[in-house]
Amino acid sequence: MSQFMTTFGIWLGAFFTISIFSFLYKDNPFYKLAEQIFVGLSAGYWFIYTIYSILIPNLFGKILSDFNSNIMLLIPALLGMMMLIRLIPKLEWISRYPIALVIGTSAGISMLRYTQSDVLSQVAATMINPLGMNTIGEKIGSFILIIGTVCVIMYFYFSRKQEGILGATSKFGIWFLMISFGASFGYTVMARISLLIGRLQFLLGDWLHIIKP
Amino acid sequence: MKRFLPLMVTFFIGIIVISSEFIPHKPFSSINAGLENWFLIISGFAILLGQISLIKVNSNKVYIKAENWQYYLIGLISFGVMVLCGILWGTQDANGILGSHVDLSKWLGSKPFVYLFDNVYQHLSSTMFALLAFFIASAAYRAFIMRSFESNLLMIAAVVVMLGRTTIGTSFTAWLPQGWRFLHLPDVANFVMNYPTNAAQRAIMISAALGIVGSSLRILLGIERSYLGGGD
Amino acid sequence: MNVNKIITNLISLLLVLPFSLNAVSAFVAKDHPSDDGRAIDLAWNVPDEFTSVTIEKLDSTETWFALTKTASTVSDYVDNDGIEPGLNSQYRLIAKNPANGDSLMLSTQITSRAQWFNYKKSPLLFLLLLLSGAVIYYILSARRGKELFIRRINGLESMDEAVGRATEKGKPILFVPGIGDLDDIQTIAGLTILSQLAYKAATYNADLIVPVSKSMVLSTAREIVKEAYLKAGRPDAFNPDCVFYLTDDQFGYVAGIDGIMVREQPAANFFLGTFYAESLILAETGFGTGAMQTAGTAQPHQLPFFVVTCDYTLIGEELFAASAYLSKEPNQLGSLKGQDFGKLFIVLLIIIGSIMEMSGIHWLKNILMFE
Amino acid sequence: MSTPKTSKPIDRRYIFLILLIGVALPLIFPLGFKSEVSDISRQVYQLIENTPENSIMLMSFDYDPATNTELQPMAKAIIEHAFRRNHKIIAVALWPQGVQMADQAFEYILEKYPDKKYGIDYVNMGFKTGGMVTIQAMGRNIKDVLPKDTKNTPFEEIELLRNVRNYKQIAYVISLSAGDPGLKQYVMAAHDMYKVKVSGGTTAVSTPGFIPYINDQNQLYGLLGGLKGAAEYESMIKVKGTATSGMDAQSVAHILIILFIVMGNIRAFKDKNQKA
Repeated sequence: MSQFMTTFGIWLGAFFTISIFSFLYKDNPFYKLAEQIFVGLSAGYWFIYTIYSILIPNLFGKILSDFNSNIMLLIPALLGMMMLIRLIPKLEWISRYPIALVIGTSAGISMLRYTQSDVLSQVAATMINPLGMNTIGEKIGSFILIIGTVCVIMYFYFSRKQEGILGATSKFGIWFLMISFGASFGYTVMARISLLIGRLQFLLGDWLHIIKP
Repeated sequence: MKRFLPLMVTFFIGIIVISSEFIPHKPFSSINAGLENWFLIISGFAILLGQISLIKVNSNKVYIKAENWQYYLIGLISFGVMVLCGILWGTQDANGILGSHVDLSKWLGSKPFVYLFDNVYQHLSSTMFALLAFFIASAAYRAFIMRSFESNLLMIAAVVVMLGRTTIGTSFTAWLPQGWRFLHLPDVANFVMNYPTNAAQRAIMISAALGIVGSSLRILLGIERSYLGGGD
Repeated sequence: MNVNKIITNLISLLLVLPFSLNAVSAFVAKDHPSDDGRAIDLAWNVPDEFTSVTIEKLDSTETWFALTKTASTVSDYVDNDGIEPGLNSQYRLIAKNPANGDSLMLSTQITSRAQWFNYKKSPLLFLLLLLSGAVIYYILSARRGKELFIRRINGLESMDEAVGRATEKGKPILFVPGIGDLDDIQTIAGLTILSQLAYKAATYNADLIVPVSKSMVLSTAREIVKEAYLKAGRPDAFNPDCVFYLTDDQFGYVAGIDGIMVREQPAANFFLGTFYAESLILAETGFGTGAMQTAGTAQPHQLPFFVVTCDYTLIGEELFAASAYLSKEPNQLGSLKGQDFGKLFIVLLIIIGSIMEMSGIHWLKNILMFE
Repeated sequence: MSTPKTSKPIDRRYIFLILLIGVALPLIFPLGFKSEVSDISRQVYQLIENTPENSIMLMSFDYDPATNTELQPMAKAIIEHAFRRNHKIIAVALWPQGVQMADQAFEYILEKYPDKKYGIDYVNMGFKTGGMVTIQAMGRNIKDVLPKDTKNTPFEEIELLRNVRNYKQIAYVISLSAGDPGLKQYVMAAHDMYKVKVSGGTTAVSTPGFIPYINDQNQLYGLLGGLKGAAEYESMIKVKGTATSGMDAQSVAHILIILFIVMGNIRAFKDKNQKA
């Protein structure tokens, strides 16, 4: 019987694959079906995932196995319940406390993380000596890197009109942005085509056996 | 009061988080990791709110027989089936309340939850992802038009990098002698990626980080407070 | 700048001092600086004649076990295994010379301590204080009535146009806050723009659709929209189900939104928040329905897709500047001015740093890369 | 920043259809474009080619079905090459679903090499959490980290592992990696700490990040980057696998997209002339 279920599974996969692809032609009952099954199934999946992989190991498991040393975990548990109190319209305001806590934490942590890794590290990485590079290409490139970084930062300068020196640098900055957008786009094409190849290999191979999987 | 106290909570938590970064001594050293774990737990509870919203909105559509209501009913059923399978027979690594039910798993080839995941969910997910291949083609057709100096830069950079990463692109310039190596397409593509592209991305990151610092500060100081909603 | 130099110089001096022990033949244990008391630095310097050096530690059962074995006679080692603050650790060094049978044993002991300040992070603290100081300073000066200018941000001019179109056509406006949760400032920035958008939509009587993928975002977004309708004086027009949850799953969420786009045919789409691979799927589907599209994210890798498919794109910091731009409130404008000060400082730092690197002076870069 | 739209675009669905056919046909009828083998891919080949017969290698499957297309052909090609050279393979996985990816790859290659025996020529030790810590721990004692294989056979009873204690008995490590933990952690823990030769493959997207490790310290012995790397490996071991046909499809798709850009420009040019 298992063999049948394996084959059935492949047919299920093929059916849903084609249903999603059919959206490219136009919206149709097959897509609608696949879409709603996808939304429902994945919502269910994440619900179960949250219980088994987040709440049990991080909260219930710890509290049940060693209550005394995990007593602090009752606080987030309580805050979690306060979130759920939203369901009673009159008591909605109670959920502001967990939200305030979460947002305060996020704001604090973001300030630290972004200043460290996106400001300090990136600034340090841009302090380079182009003259010390090995090839002509690297030398020119490194100069471009420094100038480009500075110009694009100046493009984001908000509190002055973009004219004069600021106008020139931010114009330059836009050129760098354009090159970077084009290049990143071109760079990603290959990876995205691989995804389609993968799907077609499943359809033509595992399902139809036209090609050897 | 209903707004003032939560704002104080935000402010104090933010200050504690920031200062514990610089204090290796107990108890500050473990505060940030602890708070991130708290976030997981709070959002773990909160996920129920989402599920209830989904059930409510969908069942409402089914109830009033809105357009396409049949599909929303199917959505509800899929949700229920997935949750039931997970609760009753468990996931790949965890057992459900009925244990792991070996016979059923043997017949299906895996647990029901995993079977649905492998044969339905995964295919839906990777096909949705694969739509990108088509959209990247149609976007390229429409967007990379020579129109102004800026759009020329956009297009040329895209074409050079695309060509530089394929077999065919490589062969275009393979005849160039060794001394002209810097004009070989793969090398040009690498140059574009390593320097101008890197510069722009770096600058986006740096200035966005400043924006994040500014926004975070506004949040901590209570200037940006729309997230708390209304009331006094 | 001068103050910065002096401070950083001082700090680097402090940090280098404990390690200048090259002069005498010795085996020294020192508490690892700037940590939580869970590491000990060992350093040794023995005569060149020895060819093997073994460092041993006394464990809780009173037996010696080898930590490391090396051939270098001048070296160091960081022991971070099983060290607790306040715990005494004993070490010994055994150096051997098989050629003449000489051997040498040195021993030392130390109690590790947790420190109250992590000096390694002082550049971070300095920068944070500088940026926050600048932001707060300009906020205060804006409050005192100083006029602050803000340049035009194209992407945000679209909002009135979008609401106008939606009202005219009788079609809804779609707002997508992305797949980030509330722990992501981009999501919060997106939601701040939602509050302005919802206010306009309420004023002009346009419908709003806000599908979300995280429950916490659901609660927050709903509060925000409700508040906006209240502010616009139309609380009765607020429909709580216009903000609804689809699924936590990245592509499940996209599948759902794609369906909404082709069926509801919104007049305008807003994608503001954290986006990953789904950016292009959303924007291309939206383009297919002919909606006017505005996007904004700080994810550098997704920006190209938004730029080529949307009518307006908020790039990186523009997303965070949006609330200041839209509200024109002095508090907000002041903080923007503070961020601009940060930019100038960073540009200067990059230029000075690069010039220093070119002239072979490396301490500034080294300090920044301390960790 | 704004990008104005051009007038009356042609129906996108033609583009979708052409792309679909353009990608599907080469998969069914491979064209066999010659792909120039890059230096970094050749280094991987030479590592396996130059390692003596009967050596033992550790192969880590650090990916899941999402990156199947790019990494599975690498796995198959490397296993085939190693079997030809009579190397013995210890398979592990730092990603949970890597275990089944390994099983599928072995199953496929065994059809061609039916005399290779489980437990003697290859063994699947299953999934291990912990990433970097796990890799480090294997440097001290592999048996502690991998006490049993996926069939629950204890370490001691597996013929292949009889003389394996730590990395000293492992000739080289191959990690096929779609992210963290994976190749990067092997470079940092297995190579940098225990000086084992490490090589492997990654997706096209993450390839550039690994190039700096291919240096004169040989932190990484070559690298297979994406489908292209896999196709190059297939051509070096003279096998026409899914990567070769996939690469054909990839190349056709690239030409098509560039043609689309050209067509888009021609149309825009015509539009402009008509208006003028």
